[in-house]
Amino acid sequence: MTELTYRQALNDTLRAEMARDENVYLIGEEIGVFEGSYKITAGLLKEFGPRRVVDTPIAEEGFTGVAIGSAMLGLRPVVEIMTINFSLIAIDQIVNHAAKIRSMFGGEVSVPIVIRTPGGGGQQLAATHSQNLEVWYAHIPGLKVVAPSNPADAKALLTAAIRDDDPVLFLENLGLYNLKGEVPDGEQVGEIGTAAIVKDGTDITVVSYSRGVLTALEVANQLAEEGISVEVVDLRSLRPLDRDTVCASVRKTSRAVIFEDDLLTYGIGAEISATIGEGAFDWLDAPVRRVAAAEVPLPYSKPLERAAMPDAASLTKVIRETLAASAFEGGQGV
Amino acid sequence: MTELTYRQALNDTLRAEMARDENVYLIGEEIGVFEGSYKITAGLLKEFGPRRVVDTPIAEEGFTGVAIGSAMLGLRPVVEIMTINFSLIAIDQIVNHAAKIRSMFGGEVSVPIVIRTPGGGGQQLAATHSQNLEVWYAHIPGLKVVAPSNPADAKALLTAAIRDDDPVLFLENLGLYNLKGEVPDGEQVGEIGTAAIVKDGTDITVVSYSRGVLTALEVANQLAEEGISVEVVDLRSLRPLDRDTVCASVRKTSRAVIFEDDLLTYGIGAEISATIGEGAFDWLDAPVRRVAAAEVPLPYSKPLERAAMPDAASLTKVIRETLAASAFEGGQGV
Amino acid sequence: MADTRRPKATGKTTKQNSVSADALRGYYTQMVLIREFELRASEMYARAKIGGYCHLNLGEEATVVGLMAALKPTDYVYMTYRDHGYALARGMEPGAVMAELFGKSTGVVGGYGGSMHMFDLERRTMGGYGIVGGQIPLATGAAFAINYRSKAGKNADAVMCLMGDGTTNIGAFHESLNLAGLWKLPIVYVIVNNRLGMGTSVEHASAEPDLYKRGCAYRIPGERVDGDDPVAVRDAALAALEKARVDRQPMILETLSYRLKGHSVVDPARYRSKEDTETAQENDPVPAFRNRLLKSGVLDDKAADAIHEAAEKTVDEAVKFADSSPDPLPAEMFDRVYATAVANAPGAFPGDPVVVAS
Amino acid sequence: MADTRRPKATGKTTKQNSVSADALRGYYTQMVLIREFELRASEMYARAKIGGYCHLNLGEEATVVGLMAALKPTDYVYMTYRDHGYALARGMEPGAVMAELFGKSTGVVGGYGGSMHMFDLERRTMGGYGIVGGQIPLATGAAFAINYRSKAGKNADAVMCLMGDGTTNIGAFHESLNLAGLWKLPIVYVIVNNRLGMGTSVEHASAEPDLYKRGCAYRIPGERVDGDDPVAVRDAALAALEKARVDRQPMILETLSYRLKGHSVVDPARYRSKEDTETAQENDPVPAFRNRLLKSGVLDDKAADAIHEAAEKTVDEAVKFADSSPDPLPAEMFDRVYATAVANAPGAFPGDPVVVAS
Ligand SMILES: Cc1ncc(C[n+]2csc(CCOP(=O)(O)OP(=O)(O)O)c2C)c(N)n1
Ligand SMILES: Cc1ncc(C[n+]2csc(CCOP(=O)(O)OP(=O)(O)O)c2C)c(N)n1
Ligand SMILES: [Mg+2]
Ligand SMILES: [Mg+2]
Repeated sequence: MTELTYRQALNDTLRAEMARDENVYLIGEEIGVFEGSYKITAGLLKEFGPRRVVDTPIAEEGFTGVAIGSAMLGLRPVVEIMTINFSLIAIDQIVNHAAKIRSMFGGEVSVPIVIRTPGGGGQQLAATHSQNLEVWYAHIPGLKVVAPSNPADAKALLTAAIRDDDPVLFLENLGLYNLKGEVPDGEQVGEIGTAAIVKDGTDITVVSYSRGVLTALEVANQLAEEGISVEVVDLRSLRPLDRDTVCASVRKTSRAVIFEDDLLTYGIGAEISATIGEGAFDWLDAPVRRVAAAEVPLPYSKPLERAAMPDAASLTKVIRETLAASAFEGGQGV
Repeated sequence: MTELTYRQALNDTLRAEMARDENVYLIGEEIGVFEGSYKITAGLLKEFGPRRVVDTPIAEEGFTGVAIGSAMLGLRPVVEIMTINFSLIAIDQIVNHAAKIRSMFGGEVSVPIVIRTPGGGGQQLAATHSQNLEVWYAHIPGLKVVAPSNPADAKALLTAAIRDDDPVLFLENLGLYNLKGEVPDGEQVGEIGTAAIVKDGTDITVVSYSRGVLTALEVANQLAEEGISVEVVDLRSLRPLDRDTVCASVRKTSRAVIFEDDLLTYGIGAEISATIGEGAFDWLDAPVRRVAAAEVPLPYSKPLERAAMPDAASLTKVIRETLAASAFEGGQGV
Repeated sequence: MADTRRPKATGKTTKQNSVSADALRGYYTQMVLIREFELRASEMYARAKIGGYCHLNLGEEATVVGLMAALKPTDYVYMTYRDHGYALARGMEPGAVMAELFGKSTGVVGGYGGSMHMFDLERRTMGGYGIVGGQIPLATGAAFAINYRSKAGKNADAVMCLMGDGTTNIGAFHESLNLAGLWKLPIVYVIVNNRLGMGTSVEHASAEPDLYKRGCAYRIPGERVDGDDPVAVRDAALAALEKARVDRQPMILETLSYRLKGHSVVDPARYRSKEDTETAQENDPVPAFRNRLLKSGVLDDKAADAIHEAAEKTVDEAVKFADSSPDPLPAEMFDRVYATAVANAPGAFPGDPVVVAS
Repeated sequence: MADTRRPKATGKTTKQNSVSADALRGYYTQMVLIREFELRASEMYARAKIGGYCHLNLGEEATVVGLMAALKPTDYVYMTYRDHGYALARGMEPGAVMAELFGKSTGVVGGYGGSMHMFDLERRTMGGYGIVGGQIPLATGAAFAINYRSKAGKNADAVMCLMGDGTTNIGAFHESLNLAGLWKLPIVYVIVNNRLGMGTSVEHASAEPDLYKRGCAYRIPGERVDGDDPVAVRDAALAALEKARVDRQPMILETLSYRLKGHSVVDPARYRSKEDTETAQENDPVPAFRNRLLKSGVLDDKAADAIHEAAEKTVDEAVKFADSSPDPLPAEMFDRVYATAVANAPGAFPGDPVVVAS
């Protein structure tokens, strides 16, 4: 075990995988000479040279498509899209091509590509630079979408993603890069498609992913001091979605709140709530509530940004309300 | 009242709005000389000339952005994107620009644009040409998204969309264009943001939108013969979403099934189910079930396409199962 | 305006003498096969054996055959949705191509792709693509992979990326060609200019309608060749491929031909002027090449007719094969979504429960 | 390689004699204001008064002032995220621009946009855009609207679309310029070539690094001008705008300057060579223009210092105004999402119930 930042865990993993497999290469804007907008690729150009660390022009559709095409010939590109907001320019290549090529061409070819990109708001980057669009990708069969919340998972899931023969969207978050955590040494290959119980509890389940898990754990620990036992489920993988782990937890606690940075309506939380509503219906003692972002293009002003984004206070409030809601009120409203 | 096809209702409405307001113009691929891939714009080039009916090169991002820019100066473009699958190329302009310009620029300018586009599968067009991506757009604040299921709504909502000062995504469906229905004569301005009860019922609520409503009504009418009373809610508007109408119906019937062409996980139905789970929790006698598409890139082969898409049979089956599920089984599973 | 009325070819590379009579007969044989195949596909569509969109190479046979003749079997080719002819010329079985149109399990991609998505990894025929321009970044990526792995040289691999005239106006064209120019990738971008994108003329779509010149923005040289002459096309493609292979210089090759029919089988092409339709028919490359071979003595009428009959027979058999082949099985539908097995992968059919309570 | 080392200007349109001493002083005054404003913005960022991304026009003052001087107040301009200087030169109040950086309700867009999103409808300054290339289709659309509504002529409106050198490689550039060329729209695309896109040089990003030539693919003429000379920039822009206005001929204008500092205020630009940084400093347009005006007698030292002091004072006041302005109110956050009121519009804050039972 070594304590590492999320950033360092990613950097180490990229280095290790590049050293292991000559077919692994990095491609994206400003990842080489500039060492990455968020320095995830720092030092790698010097170490591996410009053949393996490819700086591109500003052409997300072009270079993402190039990576996909090269993957069809057996290379294993790890693409950095500077933020998820810019992935919209490449989305035709990701969704209409990477995700479909294997099925559409009868399973003859695969597309072993990883697309790393940070999402989320909270840095005062305003409406076009603060989005959570992972639910779009999570909607698409043929893609795999992971969203690790801590350095150890970042390492294990990035390793798994690079070795996976399918296109994987690997969601990061600016607010996680400096997060420190214990990371097991040596090779770690995570399992895509599985959620984790990151804190056991008995009174209520909080489901989250990526940066949201931090807040969920913070709130859970705080409420523990009051004797409220919160179980925290970290989805880790948004596609495939580990419904069983979510439902098993709720069957145990009978109450659930979903916490996400994403916009509320049609967000990740909607699917989680629907899943619980179907898979744990008979166990539920209160409506499943969602704590998510206000539905506005995120404003630049700090007080507005804060008001629009979910936080520990709003999660705590909703947990309390959900615990207070008595089951089977019989028509008296929620 | 006149009986019209959905196609003719759209064509008539475009003509009427162009005649009414010189600022309204049409732009898109093959809408003029070719008269539209699906002939929605037939005759309009001849009638209004190339200034008002603008044929474009294959450049979805470019011409959609041009339309948005022209709307910032007060024109009222109606864009045709040939199918929703091609909107991925324009999505940065739609989501990062049209949807955000008003808020981000402090409310000083608006973007009165309509984007018409058909979605959905069922025509053996294979994986890249058969998608339901409306949930992506419905997720985005700043956009309005409507999805009329019949000729009368098509007329009323297209009129409203063109007169609305905000960007509206107007979802059509190849499977609806030949649908006939009574359409009120004269000017009809629909209300965006409201759902409709298209069939009253007492035993169970089926929620759907766009083409799915047809199947829902067909099934409801068939089950009526057996004495099963199905209420059908047509969402009509995906953003804003009329949660009250949905929940009011379920509070009446106590059971709900959602029927959609979309892929199941993270689809439109997820939000509807989550909404019902929160807004009608105490009234629900059975889990809310979703009937949606299988999660594969849609294959070309007809038998496979049929197997992957929801239909009257699968909806009927799930309605029966939901009616059979007894409430409050207390831990015995669904 | 484009200068397509002036002498068609820009290149100086045509060395038609070097072609053997056998090769010429071979080209003609392929052209006739494609013609027969496409006519039958149209008929089968009308008889509802084929569904979806169906775009034909009618009028482009010389281009198709000339281009494919220039490729080594080890070269990679990326196609558009108008791909039947290329699939045949690259050696896919006519029966398997027809079966794909019929959506059968014996089709080249098992009935999953249909008309627009012919693919054969072994033949390095990397797929037909239905999103206009979507293939261009992918093909550029294949060239990137070649460059990543191997050195330039006479025997190096190269990529050919096909696209239509209308496709040069989309952003992916620009981004891809810029990358190829910047990184010196071994790729030839072929613009199959049939003068129309659906109903839109080149002059209505491209501000620079001389499409072979559009590489100027990336320092990519371009040539234009008469797409009705399979030998000229082959020679121009060979020259361009050589530049790509040996110098890692990406190239543009524009072929000029006519679309004989509508955009797809369901398009009556009413927007086309009578004059335009006539010009297209006058330039039909199949009878033209036949006459040329007859005149030069490479073929006589009997041999030509035999080629025609053989093609008909091949197509008959392809239809029979397709018709008698089984449909793919819904139960296997989820099998090819992922290459690497993954926990909790979806496998539910419509109406199945989402969560099975334990 | 780009030929940026050769004589910088391609045009023959510079007629610097025609500029009055007053105008020259005015340009200098604006340049100094921008310089002072940007230095202060950098300082305020370090003091956490400003958040998010913050891109400065340091080194581009001559370009900014020259370009804006060429516009009529009725012309439209679309900007990038590097937009403070343009906002000031277009007449936005320095206090309101600084207040926007501070995220205050008195900012030009009420604190909703921040550094990257200056906007003023009245001044036809149509916004700074943070998505690289996102402004190009929009600006082209503004030109489309002008063309839709009014005739060409000396007094017709025109559009100026700003972009960086790195931006010419994105698909939106290609699609937009093709449309403008095809439809003959009144627009000037200005490529502000500061030699870098973040850390990437023009030669590493563009296969045709002589960016003014990239209009060749759309038959759009281009000129290159010394971006360190505000008068040359103004004259070249005037000439290009005239072509756009009168002939509806879209134009490219490339200005050459240097980025004095990092990409944004947080970028130490360690990737830059010492030589490169020195070249940038040697070419600093502000002292250069000052010296020129001193030499030609348009300014004396006292007058120049007075301009400097006035700018400092203006910026002091801007900061004071921004600092003392109120924050926008969360309660009003939903008000500007839609222009036309709509049923069931979202208005919930995080943690509010989604459905209120009746
Ligand atoms: C991105 C995208 N936009 C639009 C379409 C619809 N479409 C299919 S083919 C076509 C015309 C293409 O013309 P061209 O490139 O000349 O090729 P051709 O069909 O003539 O071979 C269009 C507009 C599409 N498939 N993809
Ligand atoms: C689509 C997109 N990709 C990437 C970025 C990140 N980014 C912001 S500015 C920039 C460099 C732009 O360079 P240039 O066009 O030369 O303008 P400059 O910053 O030099 O003014 C990049 C890559 C972005 N904002 N949008
Ligand atoms: Mg064509
Ligand atoms: Mg630059």
